[in-house]
Amino acid sequence: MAELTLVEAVNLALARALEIDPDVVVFGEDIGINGGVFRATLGLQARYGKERVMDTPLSETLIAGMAIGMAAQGLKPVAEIQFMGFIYPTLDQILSHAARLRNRTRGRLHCPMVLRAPYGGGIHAPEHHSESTEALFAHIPGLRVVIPSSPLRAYGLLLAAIFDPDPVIFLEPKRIYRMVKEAVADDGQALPLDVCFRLRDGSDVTLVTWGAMTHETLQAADRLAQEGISAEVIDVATIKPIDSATILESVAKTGRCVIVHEAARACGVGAEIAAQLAEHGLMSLYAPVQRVTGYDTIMPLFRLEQHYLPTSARIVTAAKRTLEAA
Amino acid sequence: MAELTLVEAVNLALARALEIDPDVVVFGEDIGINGGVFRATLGLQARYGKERVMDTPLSETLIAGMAIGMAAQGLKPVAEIQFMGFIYPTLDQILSHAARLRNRTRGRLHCPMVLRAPYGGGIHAPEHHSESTEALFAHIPGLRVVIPSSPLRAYGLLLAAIFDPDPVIFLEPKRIYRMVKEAVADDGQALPLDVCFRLRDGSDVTLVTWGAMTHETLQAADRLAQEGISAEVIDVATIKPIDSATILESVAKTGRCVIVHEAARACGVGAEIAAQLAEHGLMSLYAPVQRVTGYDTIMPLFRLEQHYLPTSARIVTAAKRTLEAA
Amino acid sequence: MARADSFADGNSITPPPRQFGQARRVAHFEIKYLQYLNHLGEVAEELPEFAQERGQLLALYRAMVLTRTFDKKAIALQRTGKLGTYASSLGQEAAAVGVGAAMAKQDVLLPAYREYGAQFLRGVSMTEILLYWGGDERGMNYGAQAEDFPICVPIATHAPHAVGVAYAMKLRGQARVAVCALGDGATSKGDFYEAVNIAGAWQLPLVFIVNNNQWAISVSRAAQTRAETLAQKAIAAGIPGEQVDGNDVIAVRERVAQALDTARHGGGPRLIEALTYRMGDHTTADDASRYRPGDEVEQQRQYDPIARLHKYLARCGEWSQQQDDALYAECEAKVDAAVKDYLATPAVAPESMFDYLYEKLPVALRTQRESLSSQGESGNG
Amino acid sequence: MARADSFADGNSITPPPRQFGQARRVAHFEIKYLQYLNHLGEVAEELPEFAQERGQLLALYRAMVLTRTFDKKAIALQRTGKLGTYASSLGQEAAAVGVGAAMAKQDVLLPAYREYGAQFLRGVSMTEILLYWGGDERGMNYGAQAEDFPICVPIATHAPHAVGVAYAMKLRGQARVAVCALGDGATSKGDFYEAVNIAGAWQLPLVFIVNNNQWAISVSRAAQTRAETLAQKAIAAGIPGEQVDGNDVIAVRERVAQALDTARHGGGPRLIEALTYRMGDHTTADDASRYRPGDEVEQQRQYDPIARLHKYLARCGEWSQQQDDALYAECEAKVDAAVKDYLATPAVAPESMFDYLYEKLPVALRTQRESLSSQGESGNG
Ligand SMILES: Cc1ncc(C[n+]2csc(CCOP(=O)(O)OP(=O)(O)O)c2C)c(N)n1
Ligand SMILES: Cc1ncc(C[n+]2csc(CCOP(=O)(O)OP(=O)(O)O)c2C)c(N)n1
Ligand SMILES: [Mg+2]
Ligand SMILES: [Mg+2]
Repeated sequence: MAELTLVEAVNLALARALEIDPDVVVFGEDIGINGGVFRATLGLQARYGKERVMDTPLSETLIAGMAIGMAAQGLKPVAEIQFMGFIYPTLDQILSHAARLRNRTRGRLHCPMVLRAPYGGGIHAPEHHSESTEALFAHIPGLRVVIPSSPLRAYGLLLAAIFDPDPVIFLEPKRIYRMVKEAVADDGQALPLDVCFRLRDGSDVTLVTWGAMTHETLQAADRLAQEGISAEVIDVATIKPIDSATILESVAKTGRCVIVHEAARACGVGAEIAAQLAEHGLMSLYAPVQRVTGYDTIMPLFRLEQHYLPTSARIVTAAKRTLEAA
Repeated sequence: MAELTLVEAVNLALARALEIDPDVVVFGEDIGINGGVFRATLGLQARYGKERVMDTPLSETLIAGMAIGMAAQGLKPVAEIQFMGFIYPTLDQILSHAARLRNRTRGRLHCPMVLRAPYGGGIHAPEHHSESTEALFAHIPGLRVVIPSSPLRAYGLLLAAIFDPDPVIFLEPKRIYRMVKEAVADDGQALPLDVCFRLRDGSDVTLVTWGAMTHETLQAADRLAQEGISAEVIDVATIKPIDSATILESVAKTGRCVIVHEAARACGVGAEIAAQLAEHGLMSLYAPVQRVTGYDTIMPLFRLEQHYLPTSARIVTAAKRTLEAA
Repeated sequence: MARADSFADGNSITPPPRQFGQARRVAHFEIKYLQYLNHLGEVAEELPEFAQERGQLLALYRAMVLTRTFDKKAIALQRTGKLGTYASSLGQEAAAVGVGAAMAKQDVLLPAYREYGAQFLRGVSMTEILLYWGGDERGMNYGAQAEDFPICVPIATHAPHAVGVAYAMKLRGQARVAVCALGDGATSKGDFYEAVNIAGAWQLPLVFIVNNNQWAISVSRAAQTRAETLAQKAIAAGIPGEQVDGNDVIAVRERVAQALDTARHGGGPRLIEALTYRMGDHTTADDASRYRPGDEVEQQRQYDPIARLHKYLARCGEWSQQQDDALYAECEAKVDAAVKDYLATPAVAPESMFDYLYEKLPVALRTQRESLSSQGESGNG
Repeated sequence: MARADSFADGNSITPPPRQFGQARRVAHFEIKYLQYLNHLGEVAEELPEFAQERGQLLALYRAMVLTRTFDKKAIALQRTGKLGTYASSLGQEAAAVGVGAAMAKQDVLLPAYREYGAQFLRGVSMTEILLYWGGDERGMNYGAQAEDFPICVPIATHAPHAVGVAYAMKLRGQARVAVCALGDGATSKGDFYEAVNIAGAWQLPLVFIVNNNQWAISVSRAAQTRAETLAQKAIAAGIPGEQVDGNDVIAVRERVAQALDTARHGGGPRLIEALTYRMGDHTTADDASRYRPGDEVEQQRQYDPIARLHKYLARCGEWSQQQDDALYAECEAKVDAAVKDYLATPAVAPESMFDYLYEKLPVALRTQRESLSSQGESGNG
């Protein structure tokens, strides 16, 4: 069983999908001979041919729209948007069509497509290359938005996304593309969508997060543990639809909740989680919910990005604040 | 002082702006001789000329992008998107450029543009003509999102938006375009942005809403009053950035909050408001926050739209639930 | 069309030409226009083979008459509050029927919203179209047409879908073609351009029909673009583009059939601009007299596609007034039956808005569905 | 170009042509290519007036040498960790310098990200460009260039901005022109098309420069589109389009000046495709050897824009090796000074991320700004 990074696990899942299902096609800008700018599609064109693994012209609207047409014909398109900063031209196609095709045709046509994009900051990238705007997609009915935070989950969730009969936005936290390795069995096994993953059990406070921030959050949990505070860590993974039951259950146990995300705070996905707590978990809350997030500013160019990104220190502070309040 | 409908007040504000400032230009699809499909721009081209009031080709991305270029040159463009369902191709321009121009040039260039669009359901319109996706824009740093809910506020807020030095998405609740008339003085006076409007004082429960739903919410407040329940009604008006202080203050007084919006619930703007309460208002809440919203489904075609849209009955029920919980 | 350019037909790059000389012509293009029957119903060009057969022409005629009969009825239904906003195809019947008649069953049509004439020929029922404009999603679940796309309201957004459909056909080696119909206004949108461009680059089995009815609501064809023809939009993509008289059903049928044949056999995409005219308001919610001179519409009446073919058939002595009356009566009856079905369609359950969102309703949405079921009293909180 | 079509130049609609005849040609177009100096530095075409003046040519030469010197230094800075990802303009200096030299001060440039040669001529400082790629927004606050747009990363999204800029100029009756530069890859994007189309429809003072360097990262020019030339993208918009040898600074300067002159005097927009070649990697984060044959790059060396003009100047006896050495030394010194300024630029305050978001920081954001100030310990909750 190979020890793989997250981006290698993505590559492996793509290869597995192409291997087992002739309906799978992979495309995007620079994903062919170049293997994608992060090498997520490395070697796929050589192995599966230019008909199934193809470079597109520089047309994001088209990439998304074309995937819809393919999906309606029963292909399983897996399209790459090179960076999340260039995903916005796809929004119309995703919202107006991909997410609606099944509903508007009462199931006659449906849309088993995946739109992959690396997202998030922290890699010293140029302007528009460090975006975390998952909340835009998380608001869209009919869609799934899935974010892996480890090599194993990248492999299993991507396979699940590809073989799911409905459209999935699959956001890959590029800051942790190569941060850790995990043994990943190439067994073609999908992980479940629509459920949170409990990464760590705890009893004093629930830390809820996803994507690259799981890293800082787990670090924070470690540091809290050192101070005798037991933090439960939940990786939401599917942020649309959200498995609030798991989160509510955890907070029912701990009575405290810190939500961590990299995206801007206002109307971020953290708001939805906090809202669920205010609606359905109010009586179990011992302390105000805390959100540790990016600021409601534009993600700064890289000189300041570390000031923008939540840190484990901030998470620890917020967690302690929930404990003080009690 | 003329008694005007909301759409007439929009028209009046546009005319006033064109009149007092030669830098104001108005454009969009069918806004010229046709006066816009809702007649919001009626007569403007005849009065202010084809150079300042112009029909564009059918290109929404362009409409938004062009506004940015004009704004950078010191014009005050007011662009119309015919229906919110066709606004999505503008998102890239709005998010990547309009909202960032000032920040990325450190103030050298800025973007005093307005993008107007009628939004919301309930008028028996065709597919894609009944959208309420204001949350997408409310997540974007650097942007303002403003929604009037009466003729007076339409006039005053639109003038404020046009003369604000930063970009504004101005969403017009088309269901109430002609629902009520109000006396509107054409005095060129802007209303303040970034603040909520308290439409009704109350002490038992706070009802927070915006847009066409203010109508159902005020109705609900009336019905509650008949049962001896005193509801405070807040029209958020500027949903980005949100004036949470006013909402928190009200809930500090009433201890109960019902948030009403037409948009889908998950990651809607109501989530942000509930989250603020969970963070900063927890100790004043006597009861779980309630959200009365559209479902997390696709806005159905018109046969079912009444089943989707929140009603005053639902609001009343939710308000009573907050009172039971206490 | 134009020079063999090594940039354009391979992955290798050769340097730009460097010889001495004056500004050289490196590419040239032309756009052609075709019409078979002129507006008087006279043969303007030797008729294509299919049009020598009476049966074929009559089938086209019938389809146009049915479409127009449907259209009138739909408008009447809207006026009496039994239908929502409706987009009429009055005057554009030939452009739609010609396309529908040229297509093979296994092809896929991606229509805008005025192609009823094509949709009916492909098996979409009149009842379905009425349900759609009647505000009911079931109108997009075409019972006898599994693969065609439903009507597309956000302009030109279906052009990229057509690319994906055509790609799937090509990948699977099928002898099928995707046909994407859109309006003159639609040609101003980036989606349209991106789709045409890649159809060229990838030589997809894809035919674009631009129904140039001279107006996009109140914005005239001239205001959309300075391009002399819309057919020349194809040049930007390096694919063939041409104009046909869109009110001449023979020309539409013939040129679309040609394009389909080429595309079906690996010859790549084509763009056909059908010159026609929107005789009615944009939709029932529109009032074209606000922006369009009445005499323009009057003048256009002489080019009517149905009258034209009728004249030709009559002149050939193949079609009596009696036969014509019978046809109209038959169409009326069909439309009436469809309207009856439409009006008798049982109401749709409100919960259905949850039932086709995903293949399986996510757990997270179950409570919402339940609260809708028990609505009214209990609210949707 | 092409017939006078009544659809295209007025608001009135006349019916499509109806005469008898064969498929008629209704429009035709051609694309021309121009080069003055061939790659050997020989005169391929009688030089335009400005190029008769030694001073003018030398100015172009200097600007190209400065740009290349800057480019080398920037790459070196990136390699040593003193700069972020950087996009080189190696090999494309003529296409940028020709544009910058042709533009008037009052015009507005909307660049992509390889037009340093044009930006420097317009007053953008090398320090600013370094700050930008060094991850600092202050690099877009051009001190000596108030109105030009900053570098644009999301491909082709600045084309609509150029439309707005040009519209403002036209509305105000100014004799100014907007110039939008973009790459071959950018021509596949809808934004580009929508902008070119409206520039035509509205006859805006707007010149599009397509820097066709044959690659969009790893995607070749041929893979972007089947169009034989990128210049013909203009035909879709009914505006003039042409090719120039983009490595011939004289041709670029001359044709852009012509286009500006036309546009400035109400003659409408133009699209110029400059044929050039990206000699380096896409950016410092790219490795072009993964996808591009080395011999292609080798072969392209002979077309180098700087060597070419140098040969011509030398042949004319107007430029000695000594002078050349002095020029290079002078450019090195300038670049070094800019680098020094760049490295010495004081750090930016983290709170600055709040300070240019809006004209006035909304009250709702004050707490966030404060929490950033007191960060570290207190968190940003
Ligand atoms: C993207 C988008 N923008 C605006 C609209 C509103 N709208 C509906 S039809 C129409 C005009 C379409 O013109 P054209 O493409 O010529 O088709 P026609 O209606 O003439 O058949 C407009 C602007 C829309 N449906 N979609
Ligand atoms: C909308 C968008 N999609 C993708 C990218 C990533 N990207 C950066 S440059 C580039 C290629 C651009 O090619 P071209 O327009 O030819 O310009 P060049 O880099 O060759 O100068 C791509 C795909 C981007 N910046 N913007
Ligand atoms: Mg039209
Ligand atoms: Mg390029």
